[in-house]
Amino acid sequence: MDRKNADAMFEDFLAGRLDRRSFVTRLLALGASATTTAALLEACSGGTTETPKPADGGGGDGDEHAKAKGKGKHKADGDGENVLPETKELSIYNWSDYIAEDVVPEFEKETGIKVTYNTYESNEEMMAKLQVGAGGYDLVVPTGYIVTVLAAQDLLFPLRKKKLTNWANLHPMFLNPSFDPDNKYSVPWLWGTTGIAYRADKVKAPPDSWAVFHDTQYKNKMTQMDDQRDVIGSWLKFRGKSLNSTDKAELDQAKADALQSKALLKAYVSAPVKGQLVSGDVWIAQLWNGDTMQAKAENEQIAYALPKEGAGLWTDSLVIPKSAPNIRNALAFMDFCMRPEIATKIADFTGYGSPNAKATPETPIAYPTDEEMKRLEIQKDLGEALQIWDQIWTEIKAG
Amino acid sequence: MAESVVEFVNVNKTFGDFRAVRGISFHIEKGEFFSILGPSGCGKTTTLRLIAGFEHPDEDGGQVRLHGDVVNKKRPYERQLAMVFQSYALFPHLTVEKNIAFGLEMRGTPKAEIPGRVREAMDMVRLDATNFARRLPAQLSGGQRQRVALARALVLRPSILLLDEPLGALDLKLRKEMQLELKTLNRELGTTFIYVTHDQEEALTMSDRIAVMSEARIAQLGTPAQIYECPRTPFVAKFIGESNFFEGKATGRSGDCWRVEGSGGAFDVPAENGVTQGADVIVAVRPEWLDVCAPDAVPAGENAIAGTVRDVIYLGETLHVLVDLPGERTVTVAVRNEGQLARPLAWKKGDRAAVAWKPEDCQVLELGDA
Amino acid sequence: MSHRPPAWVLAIVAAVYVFLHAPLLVLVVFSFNESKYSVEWTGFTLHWYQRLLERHDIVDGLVRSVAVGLSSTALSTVFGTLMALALARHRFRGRSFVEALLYVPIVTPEIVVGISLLILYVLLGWPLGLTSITIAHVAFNISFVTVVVHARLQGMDGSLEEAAMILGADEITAFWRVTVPQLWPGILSGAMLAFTMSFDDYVITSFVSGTGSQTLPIVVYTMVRKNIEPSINAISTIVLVVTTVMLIVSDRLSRDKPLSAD
Amino acid sequence: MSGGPSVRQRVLGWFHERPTATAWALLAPGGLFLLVFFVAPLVIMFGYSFMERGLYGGVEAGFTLEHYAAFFQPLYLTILLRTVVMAVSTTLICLALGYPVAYTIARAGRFKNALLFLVILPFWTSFLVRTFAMIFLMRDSGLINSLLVKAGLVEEGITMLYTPFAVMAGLVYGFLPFMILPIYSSLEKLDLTLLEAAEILGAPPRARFFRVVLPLSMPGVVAGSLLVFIPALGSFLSSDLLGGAKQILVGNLIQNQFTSARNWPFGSAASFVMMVLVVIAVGIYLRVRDADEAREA
Repeated sequence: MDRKNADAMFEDFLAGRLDRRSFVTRLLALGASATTTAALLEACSGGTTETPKPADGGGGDGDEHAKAKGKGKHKADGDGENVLPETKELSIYNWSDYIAEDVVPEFEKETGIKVTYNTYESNEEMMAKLQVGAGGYDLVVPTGYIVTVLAAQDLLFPLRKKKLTNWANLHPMFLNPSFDPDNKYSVPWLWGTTGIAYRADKVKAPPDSWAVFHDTQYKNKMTQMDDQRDVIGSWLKFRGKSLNSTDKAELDQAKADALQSKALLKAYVSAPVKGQLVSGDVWIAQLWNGDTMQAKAENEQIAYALPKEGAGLWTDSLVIPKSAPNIRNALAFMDFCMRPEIATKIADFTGYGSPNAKATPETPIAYPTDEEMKRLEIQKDLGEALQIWDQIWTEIKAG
Repeated sequence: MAESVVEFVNVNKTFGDFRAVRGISFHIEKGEFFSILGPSGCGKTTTLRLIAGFEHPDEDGGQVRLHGDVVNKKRPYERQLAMVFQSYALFPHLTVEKNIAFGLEMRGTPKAEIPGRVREAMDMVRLDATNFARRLPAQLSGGQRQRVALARALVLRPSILLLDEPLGALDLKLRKEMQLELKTLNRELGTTFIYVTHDQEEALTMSDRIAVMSEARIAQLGTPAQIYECPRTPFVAKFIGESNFFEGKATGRSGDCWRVEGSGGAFDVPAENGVTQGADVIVAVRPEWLDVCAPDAVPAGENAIAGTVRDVIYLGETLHVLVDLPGERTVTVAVRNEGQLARPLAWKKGDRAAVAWKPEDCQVLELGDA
Repeated sequence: MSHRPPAWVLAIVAAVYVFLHAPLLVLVVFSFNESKYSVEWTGFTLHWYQRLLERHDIVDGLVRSVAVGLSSTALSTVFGTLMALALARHRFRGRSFVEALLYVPIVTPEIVVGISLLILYVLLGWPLGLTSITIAHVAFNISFVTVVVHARLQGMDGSLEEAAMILGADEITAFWRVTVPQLWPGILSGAMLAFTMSFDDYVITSFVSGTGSQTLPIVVYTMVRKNIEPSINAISTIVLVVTTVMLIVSDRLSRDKPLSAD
Repeated sequence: MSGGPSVRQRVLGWFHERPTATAWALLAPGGLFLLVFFVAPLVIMFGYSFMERGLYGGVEAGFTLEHYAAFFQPLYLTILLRTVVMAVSTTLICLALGYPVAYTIARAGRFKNALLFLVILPFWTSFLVRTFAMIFLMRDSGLINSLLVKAGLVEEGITMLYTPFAVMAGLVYGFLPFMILPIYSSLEKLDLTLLEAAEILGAPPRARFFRVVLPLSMPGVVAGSLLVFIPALGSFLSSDLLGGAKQILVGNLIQNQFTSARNWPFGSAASFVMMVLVVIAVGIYLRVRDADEAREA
């Protein structure tokens, strides 16, 4: 047995996926040498500040695994994969409209795995479900800083990168992100920007600044996202500040700007604004580039701008919740989506940027130029400062 | 003594703090038409429900016996009784014949026997089977429902039939008719009827014996004549028929009578009722036992109290002469109507008049019961 | 009484009926409109209904909603009927406590119900899914069923059961032979109410749903949010037609059985 | 019934002798269910409202009143006030529209059932579907506006969607049947000879209505008001979908605390402040109902 397989098993053990006895038994059964075993056990007792507790988040899945094993689906194929149970199911929880329609059927056809696919509309909605610890999801797609939050709560399962044969396809720019150093948990899924979508046929001049949301001539024809990070963030950027600012004075200024624009806004609305852009009820909307592209597919007059003051850049990532019952399949799906042709399909359908270097999507809304890239900033978790943000957001909404 | 089919021995029934029945005892004989009479809330329905088994006596609350067996805890369906409810309680979802057959089915009567028995019961209450058997209760008149309810009870050939104000919802004419029929059925079938009513006239007409209830107790038990003619308490006297009351203190005895001095005048009462010197005495006199006469023409040996005629009321068979007596009391005197057109009554409003009665016609009542 | 309400009252009434029905009617009409965005009538089509068949999330959602609706209705109807029987036919201490308990679900705002249940599930580590949704629906439906059945029981002559018992039926026989047939319309309308509320619930369900448990309202909500094509009109029309039919059927069923002989 | 009692009879007998046990046996399944899955969650939530917030959601042990104190800042009180005003106005509008309808149905003779059915029908239709219908009608390019423009009444569509008007219209649309049905049932019970009595005593129509009909239908009015007020107080979907999320209500505030703000204790505290308002409303209802029952007794 090579050290790598043992490592993997050890990782499982640490993550609470195996109890101590089956870990040791299985190690011995694999024919590990006494020294390796001793070394591992030593590492184990030394390094396990996180000795797995059955009641911990991983407890429930332990049962799941036991069940799966009990069904006799487990095959000892000798290459170390057997530490993960083999099932024929996979549950994906993704943003709505965030995958190409035929990706899942294709994956099902190729692998024989039955996929349950559910969607959500906000990170918070998804997090609430994960915090329950037993949502039953195998793959979720949090936005960058949410990965940090989930990891901090010990809700994620560490990636087994060696199972991801297409890992090399990823563009180095999206690897080792600040929100998840060394991609311990996450595989980049899509990336995009939060800018301004507009109706080229309705506006006098293409908007190039967040200041457009202060422009009285577009009163009642504009919307911003229904999301505190995006709205307050845009006004922080407008004043040349970081969209992760926790400075009270800066936030107060953002609040004043937001309140000024609120009088002109039609609504705070996120993805649903697409239909109204198409119908012309809304002319100018704070929106993601990809959703803008989806709307553009319905109406050619829709265009996209990145404000000159800067905007948000984000990466959404595939992660596996610690409570996932079908980790092996989740990894298989991750790997599947890293194939260039699949990544291309997804990027084409959603209109978002692919982190896949070998993908070749058509991009009706161009990727940001290098110059634009410099203006973009990535959202980080606010930690304790979230309270201040929430207070300010409530004040904006109550104003 | 005849066979007792129902017997109550010092039975008590309490609902929470409310004592519905207090220590009542009586027995009902086989074939008897026994009425329980009283105003609403007196405990008469509770008494019937104790017999039926819907209620059970309190722990240590005496005994209820049916055919000699103590049945305190037996459930209604273990008692082999039949009952006609005030609301009839016909099953609205079942046809007339299915309503009547219900009890037979419950008691395991052979299937083949049932149609005949149903027909027989319908005949008994004079319901036309061809016409009514398939109808639903909603399609019947009040009187017809009443007959179905009766048939449903009688079809079981019960030894005891409980009737809870069964005629209350009928109009006067129908009620009279049914009273007669019930009495006839009672005689012909030999079934014991236990009849609850608040209608004193109905009770007097139909019953062999009546238990008058008041405030959870039996105020008096007896034949209709005993109850009417010798009421034991002011309550019974007031509740059954009309009565005039005279009261005072016993002041002296002379022969068979005690002399009683009241605020409105003195009168004699029979001595046998345990009146003692100085005791408060109250007597009841039925209007028809009173006479009205000129104050100076009172027949010898009769009690008389003088007053003024307040009004004369025409009732058909009789006339009521209302006489105001001293002490702001008005008594009613019933006078036979001998024809107001041919032989009009001499009395009119404002005349001085005395009411008079024979001492033996007044009933000395027990005190302490309003 | 023959007095007609004054004309201005009738005008308000007419306006209210238009207000209640025009939106639904428009929705139905435009589910057959060819145009994808416009409110102009461009021609008749069944295209949006065909689209529904292609969308297995809608079909799955419908199946789940029916499954959750039926099971939660069955449970809450049984529980609620038993509670109503206890309240209507039995004397017991603690009645006011039970009555207060039954009030709680009726007066608690949905959002509080949904969130507090989610907290409970988090604490218990109870997996979110069709079971957790069904439990939630049973919890908020019991009270409504109890109230409806209780009202019917109160309108029902209690001496019917006594009559059955004195005719020889024991409690269980009397219950099945007399009480249930009488109570049936009440139970049915309680069940109808429960099913509709379960079938329609979005707020509470959205908090307690998990993988593979997106019911129809949740799918519809996502579609309403996106608001892009008339498929939503089509699915609304279907829901509308189904509820109308159910309503008419239950109305028929309950009207055939009079409450009492009077 | 010869021989010893059967098991069935013995069981029935056992229960019969213990009426309280019988009642509790009937109550147990539903009652326990309610306690475990309705009351317990509320109690836990109440407990949470006194705990410290967890950084990533959830709670941490501790006891504090700060979340209640926090709620009584002008910011949140404004939101609370706005919510109450909106719920009360929804209730009043529903009353103003619903009473004439209930009154007319109660006197509609043979059309009664049909009219009633037409009120109930939308009530049995999905709330979301009805909300969507409102959006469909009220959008800038929605049906109402396109008809208005076509008729030449306005040049450009009127803004209806994403205004307080839209929220109110949605709430009234959603809850109107809750108002109509209880008023109808109390009016239907009204003894019509009372009106004749009032008439013969010389009361003109207006007086007959205000002195006889209205007081006697008060239980229905109060019950209907309660049934509208409570869900209106807790509503948050309408303000999101029809109000464009511009006007935050207590319902939105609560939802926000459990999702993006990750402040569960504060969300719990806000929930219980709202519950206090609900309890007050129910208290008023019970007083009116009891007074009415006392009068009837």
